Amino acid sequence: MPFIPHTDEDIRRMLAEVGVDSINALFDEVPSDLIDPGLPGIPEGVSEMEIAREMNERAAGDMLGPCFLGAGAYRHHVPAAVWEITTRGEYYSAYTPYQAEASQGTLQLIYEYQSMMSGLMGMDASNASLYDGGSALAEAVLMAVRANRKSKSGRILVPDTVNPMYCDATRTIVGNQGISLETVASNADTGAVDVETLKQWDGEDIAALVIQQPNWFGRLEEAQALTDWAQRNGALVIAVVNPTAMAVLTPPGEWGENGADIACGEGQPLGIPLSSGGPYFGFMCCRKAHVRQMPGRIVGRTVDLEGRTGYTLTLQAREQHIRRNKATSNICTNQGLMVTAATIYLSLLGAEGLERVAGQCHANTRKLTERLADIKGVSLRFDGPYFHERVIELDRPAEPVFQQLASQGVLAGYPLGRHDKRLGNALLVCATETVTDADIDRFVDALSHALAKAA
Amino acid sequence: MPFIPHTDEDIRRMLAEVGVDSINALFDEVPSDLIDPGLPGIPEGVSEMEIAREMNERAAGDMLGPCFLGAGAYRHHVPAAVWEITTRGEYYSAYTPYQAEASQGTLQLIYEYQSMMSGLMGMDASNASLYDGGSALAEAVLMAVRANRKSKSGRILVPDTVNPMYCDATRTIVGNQGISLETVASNADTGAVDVETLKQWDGEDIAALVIQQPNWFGRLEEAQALTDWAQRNGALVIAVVNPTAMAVLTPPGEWGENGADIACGEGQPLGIPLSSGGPYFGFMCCRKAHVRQMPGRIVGRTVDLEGRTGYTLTLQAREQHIRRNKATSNICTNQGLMVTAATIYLSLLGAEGLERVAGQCHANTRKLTERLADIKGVSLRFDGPYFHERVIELDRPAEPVFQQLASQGVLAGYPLGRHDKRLGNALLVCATETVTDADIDRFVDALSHALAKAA
Amino acid sequence: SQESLIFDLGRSGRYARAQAPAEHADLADIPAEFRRKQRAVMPEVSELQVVRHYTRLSQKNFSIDTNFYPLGSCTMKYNPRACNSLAMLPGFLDRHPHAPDSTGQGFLACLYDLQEMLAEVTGMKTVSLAPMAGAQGEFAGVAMIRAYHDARGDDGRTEIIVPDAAHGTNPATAVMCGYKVREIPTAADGDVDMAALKEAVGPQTAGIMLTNPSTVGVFERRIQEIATLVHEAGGLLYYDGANLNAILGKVRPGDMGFDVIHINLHKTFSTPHGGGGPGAGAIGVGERLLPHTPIPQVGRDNGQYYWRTEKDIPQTIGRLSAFGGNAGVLLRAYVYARMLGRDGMTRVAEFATLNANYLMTRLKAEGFQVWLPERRASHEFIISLKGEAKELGVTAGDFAKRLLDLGYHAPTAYFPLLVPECLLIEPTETETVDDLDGFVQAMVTIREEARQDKDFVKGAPYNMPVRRLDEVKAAKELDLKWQGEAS
Amino acid sequence: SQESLIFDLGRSGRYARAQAPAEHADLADIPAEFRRKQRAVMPEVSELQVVRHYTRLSQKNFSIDTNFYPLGSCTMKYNPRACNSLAMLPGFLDRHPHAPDSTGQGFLACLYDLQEMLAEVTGMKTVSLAPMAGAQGEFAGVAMIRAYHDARGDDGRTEIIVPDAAHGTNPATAVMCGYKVREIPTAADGDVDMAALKEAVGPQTAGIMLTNPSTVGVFERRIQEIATLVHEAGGLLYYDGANLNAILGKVRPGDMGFDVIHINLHKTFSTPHGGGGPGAGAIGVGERLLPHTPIPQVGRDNGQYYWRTEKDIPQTIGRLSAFGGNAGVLLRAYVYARMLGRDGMTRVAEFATLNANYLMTRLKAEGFQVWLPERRASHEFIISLKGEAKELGVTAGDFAKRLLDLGYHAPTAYFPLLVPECLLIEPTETETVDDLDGFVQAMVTIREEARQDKDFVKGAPYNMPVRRLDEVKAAKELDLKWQGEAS
Repeated sequence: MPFIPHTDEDIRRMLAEVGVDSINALFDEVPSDLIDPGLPGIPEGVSEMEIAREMNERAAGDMLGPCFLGAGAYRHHVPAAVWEITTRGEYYSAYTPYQAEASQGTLQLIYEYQSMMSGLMGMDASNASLYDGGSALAEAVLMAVRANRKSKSGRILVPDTVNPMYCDATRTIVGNQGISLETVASNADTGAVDVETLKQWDGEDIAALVIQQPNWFGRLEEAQALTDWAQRNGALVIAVVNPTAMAVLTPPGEWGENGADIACGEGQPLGIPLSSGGPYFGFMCCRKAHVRQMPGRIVGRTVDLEGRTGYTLTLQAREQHIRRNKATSNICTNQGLMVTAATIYLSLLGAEGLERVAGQCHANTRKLTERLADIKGVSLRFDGPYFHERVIELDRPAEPVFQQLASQGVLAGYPLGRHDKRLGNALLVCATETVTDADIDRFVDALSHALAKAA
Repeated sequence: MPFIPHTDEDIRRMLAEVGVDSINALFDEVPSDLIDPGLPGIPEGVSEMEIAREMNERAAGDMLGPCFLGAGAYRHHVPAAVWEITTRGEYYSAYTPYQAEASQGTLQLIYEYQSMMSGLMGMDASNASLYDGGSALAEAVLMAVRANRKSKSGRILVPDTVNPMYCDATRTIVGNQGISLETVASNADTGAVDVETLKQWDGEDIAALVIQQPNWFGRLEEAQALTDWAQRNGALVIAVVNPTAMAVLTPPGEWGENGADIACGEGQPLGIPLSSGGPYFGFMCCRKAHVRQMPGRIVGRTVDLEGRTGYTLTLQAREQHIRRNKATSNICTNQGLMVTAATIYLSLLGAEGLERVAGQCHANTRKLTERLADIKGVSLRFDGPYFHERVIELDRPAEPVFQQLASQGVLAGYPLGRHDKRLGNALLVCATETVTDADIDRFVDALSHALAKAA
Repeated sequence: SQESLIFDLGRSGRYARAQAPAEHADLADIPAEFRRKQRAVMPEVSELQVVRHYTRLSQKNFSIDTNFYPLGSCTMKYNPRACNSLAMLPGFLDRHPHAPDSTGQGFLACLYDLQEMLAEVTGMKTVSLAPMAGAQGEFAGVAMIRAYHDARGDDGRTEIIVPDAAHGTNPATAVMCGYKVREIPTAADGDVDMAALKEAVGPQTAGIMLTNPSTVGVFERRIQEIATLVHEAGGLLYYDGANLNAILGKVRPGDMGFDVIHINLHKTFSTPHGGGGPGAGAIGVGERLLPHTPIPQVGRDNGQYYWRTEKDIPQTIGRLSAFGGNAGVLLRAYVYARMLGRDGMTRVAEFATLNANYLMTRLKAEGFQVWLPERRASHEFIISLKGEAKELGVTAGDFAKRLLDLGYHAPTAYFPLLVPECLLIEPTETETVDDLDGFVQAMVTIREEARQDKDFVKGAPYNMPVRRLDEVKAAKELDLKWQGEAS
Repeated sequence: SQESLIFDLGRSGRYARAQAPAEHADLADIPAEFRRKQRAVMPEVSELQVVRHYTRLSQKNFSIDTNFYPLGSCTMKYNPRACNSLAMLPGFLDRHPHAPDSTGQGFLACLYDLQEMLAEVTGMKTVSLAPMAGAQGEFAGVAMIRAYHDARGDDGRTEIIVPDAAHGTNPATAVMCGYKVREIPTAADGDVDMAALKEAVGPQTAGIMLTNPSTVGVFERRIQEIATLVHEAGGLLYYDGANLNAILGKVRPGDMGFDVIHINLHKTFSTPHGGGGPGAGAIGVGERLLPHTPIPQVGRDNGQYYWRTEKDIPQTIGRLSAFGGNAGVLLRAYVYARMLGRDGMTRVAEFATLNANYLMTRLKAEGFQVWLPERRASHEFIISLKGEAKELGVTAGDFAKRLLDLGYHAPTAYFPLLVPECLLIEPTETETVDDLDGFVQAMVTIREEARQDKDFVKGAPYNMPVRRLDEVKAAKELDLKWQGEAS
């Protein structure tokens, strides 16, 4: 009986106390035609040793070489201290900190996390996390609709430069609440939104404009002008940003005259391993005025009976366990352990370290794309400033080239044709600080060879 | 400045307080011709990310297939809980528990370890570890010479069935103290010591007899009779045992009429990874009468000022930091963290679990050697009972076969010819509980192929 | 002792230098207008300071690894450490989510096998691992119910029926899916009030959300009758898997008649709660809802594993996140499920139930008022301290706080809402009978302390890092981030 | 709160079932006379019980990761976590020590590179990583000195000279190598008493064991003179590397004239102390002793790494353990050395020295009596509380215990033996100036407390898991193992 401590003697004693003859008797309220279905499709249990062997074999089979894939998840160096501490039992096996006195470790950590994220985003407040970047955008849209009391339309403007997976998730989540996502077409030459394009919505009732920075193509949007346009038109601004980038780029809190209203995004770059797609965490920050519309856990600092500083979950009246069908969201469990890791990561790096990481990522991507552009059959796709990710255009469809290079151990970027047929020849490439010159050489060689043959 | 927290401002403030202009001024007592040698042979520092990449590459290059090597170090399943807890900072980064009040965690753990090892060995007392099995035998020899007050000879009988590396280490360590190790030849057919052989020392002044169980060849010695012979002749008995085996074999405390005097050995099988040879730990237990002659740390249970139970290092008067040149040993730091792991390992397994592990190891080795013996060109070398390790004899020198199979990813046992030319064709093989039937098939196939060619 | 904020430990210019590139890269190609003007407010500390600070903070937490944690409805059982270490093998950790399926067969195989096992143990047709928490699983389930009716053009169904004892996520989820919530009462015997249910069910019923065993800790005996009633009215049944641990392998929601189920893998499959996540809310799908299964889902074809997308499930409700769900959590659940195996799963339910019934019996014998004393406890049960509140002046909340002092995490207090002064107690199968006895003794001790001096109990806790906190101040004078003040 | 013994948590028949084979193997081929009759006394507990027990116990320890730990002579600096995780990569962990060199080139390359770096930074000709702790390194060093004299037939050398302030291991080691110990005093200025040394040195001198900086925390200024003196008399110089952190990269023992040196990698190279090991006591060997280098040692030939054995070093003193030393510790040291690099090593010495001198200056300014106030501190220094003992009645030991209450691990007390009521304080380079200031404040606070109420200080500690322990009882009524009593 793995993980069950009961000895035969324990069982006898317990059954006697309860006054039944067998454990099965405890299930006598279950209709008899339902009980004990048998589970032929489930294999016999194995020991830890056996499953360890299997998992080691499976994991070893999955190993791979250099990674030039980004597109929403980034391979960064994760300091060893991050996960050695995060997986301490006291963080790993604790529940949501409802009993504040017995959870000051987690609570103070979240308060520190909120402070760091607010600082990084230049915003007033942060929550304690959402599931991931995609669902964070969905929550931000719902929040914007609640918070923008002047708007009744439920109309959200979403440029086509926003991560398409985020848009998909948002559509799934907000689709049944009378909200419409309207696409703003970007400039095909620059891969960014022209403020001019927005003029067609001048004077209309728009709840919010979404701005992703850097955008899906790695391009920098004119966030200042876009923000000003939106706020002048009564729309809130939802910023979707890469947190690493915020070490060097203008943070949402400083966009336009007043700053963005909500900032959200994917927290994975902050110390979370790629891990085949999760768990990551979504972050969300907002202006003070909107705090009570923010979904998810929020921790506040207060004092105890003796006047000592302490931390507690606060504004719980927004949440589902109190407010039920009037809650700001149905979110309950969020991504606590990921926040623990991110908090430790940010503490290690600080603003200075994060700047260096961001800078190195950008420099590596610049170096990479300059090298790639020298290959016959490769060009750079969009003009204008970018950050740490960039689109290259091949002389043939990108998807087969991507698959071919993957079989040679090189993850050659993201084939953008998956979401837009017009970009069928394009690859979104990224070289983080983990990429070496030798990695770049390998990519350049592999791509050169692949393109040397006739398309 | 990795790991150094000083900011420029900190440095200025500190230098001002000390009253010097520069850090170099703090070295003004060092003769000027010695200072700042420059270190051209040492490379520039690298970041954690860079060294992580290198270590991952180096470790990956070392990976290997099934292991039929034992010969003093055994691949057992190590439960994940063992090292996840052992590497907690509070164990990992603590010092030797001199300040008892601030070290109750480590001290209680050692007391529990002592209890477990005493129980496993059937002995009265245990110390808190020595370096490894080899140096533990050396310390046991020194201890026996001290403890056997009737003997003045410093003569120790060591059968040739004792691990030869242990004998080498012991010779190095005790060689300058007037102690002689005299070899007892084993029976060439059985690979074990005949009690008859010892008769040649009847009536002589012998300080101690060493008995390894199971012995270097995996064979079981007649420990009962050997012990009785030794003690009747005024010699102490030093048992060298595999702790896993003690779950199923008669423990030293029950050998002969009175039990062995000292039990020692290699603790690695108890939750310590193979790790290319270390760190492991040596264990040592003894009878109550000899406790004050035992080297190394010992923890005792006592009470505090308020009568509460507490734990502390005790009998420190034996040790070098108190007794200096009269100490029982120069040992200071031992293998604390390994003891932590072993204590957790033994707690998880308990007597029942350890019995199952030992049983499975033995059954696997039996299965393996029966399969191997069916191969043309392979025979079993020694008659008589064995435990979990066994000698096979090839029709040709074993060393080249071992190297050849290793290049195919199979560690085919230990070539005994390295220590005894007469065993040039012999391999000492072992199959622990981690070995699967598929692993055995692979070994059998590889060996069959290797021997199919003419020698 | 008080632990400074990490910010207060810092000094300008300090950071963990081993952790970042040695040099600043040139960013001149990014025009100044896009560049950050002022450094973000961040900690400025050394690596040792970080390690020490967060190690010390961790010690201020109760956790399964340090304390008995009988938090009702949360299934705080042992999280095997192997699940953690095996899910964090480099081959899994370093894999990019956009890497091709061909390079991740080991990873995908684990997920596929997990899907199969979960489908089998819940009696459902298929499983999607996409939802990232129980609440997202709930959302997916109700969204699928809506997609089902929509696909049939059955657009008059506007209501979701929810028992009054349900978890708060249930009504919140129904609203997120555009439904009105119709609450029905719990009968005196703990089961759903059938008369009220019959009255509530009708052509406007999209579905019903049930937890079984319910949040009052008993098995809903007329579940088959309920299923028939709802199905006949054209509605569907949603199973909230929060309490699945109570019946794992003993009874299957699919056999009860449920059309969709979410499974909190961080409860029943023992992945860590992590101080508030990440969870995983896998969805089990019955025949009716198969076309609407959320994506992605792992498929298998000719021995090759691959991600199924909208191409394979054109009527899917869609994607719930940017990638494929909380993969690392799913790997942990897979390892756990494999170690349990067929018999192990059934034993989870059996021993969780044994522990709960034993603890309930013992508390009852000590004079505590058990809610629904005539019923079997499932894996959890309720006691009401209404009597103690009235006679001694100490509330369920006071007991909860004093338990912390005695080394026990408090049970869930004041939920479900319909039981006054209640504690919802879930011991789980991984605790020993001795620890259960210790908990009983602690409850008796506190009652005795209250008899001697109720203010003493009301002042608890005393031995925690802080005493009771001023929550009103926390909510009124919002202090949500460090503002640069000295410590 | 008190933590039960693991044995007292057990019940007959319980164990962590996921951790052992499901079945009992048949052992009938082993005759009964060899088989154990009765099960060993062992804990009988579940996996959760084990995890909880040892997690809770761990919290009762002070450690570098939780507290400032200025333990003189022990160099309790930050142990980078990467050193741990990278040394525990599966490729290293699963490698059998008897596996052929050809399959372990990555592992051997790390050791080889470490040998090279250590030789360079100490100024020695070669390095052997075989010794498993400082004391074994010492043993190896003195054994090599003996082998050197023996090889030359110079058998009248019977004495090893050791300063009175030396670590206890020094005289103990000399005796293990069959030498008599000749103690020489420390002069008032903290250096070796040269007159006494000159008198002690002679044809009977096998060698001298020195720590430099010495255990009184100052650099031995006449080291070159000492080396010449001893060498001219035919003796050799042994360098005890306990204090190497103070001079790493700034001054090299080889340049001072030492013939052999041990390096406590668990001090200077920041491998963990582990609550008492494992350490590693690498040996640096000068020209004279090269033929006697202990085995095994890693060699390199044509780009291939291999273990050098007695075949390669026929006059070796031999092997010190069954295998090749504490490999995992060596990997940690290698990672650390690489992260430091050339400049980083030098900075270790510089900032360890800066911290010690700053702390010494601050304590002196607060009125504490610094031993050798006219000297520079090395990486550590001594204060004597003789004045406080006399005037206030509180001893160095009392200060040490009260420091625990205030969150500081006590410095080394009553060592070296020649300084009355002393504390030997080593802050290390990884602590911040703020933490040093905090320590000064704590010392001032304790002295003030003693002025108010000396018995209060003498009763410390109060906030630890236990108060002062009865060590006499511990030694007299030996209780060294659990005997089956109830808890």
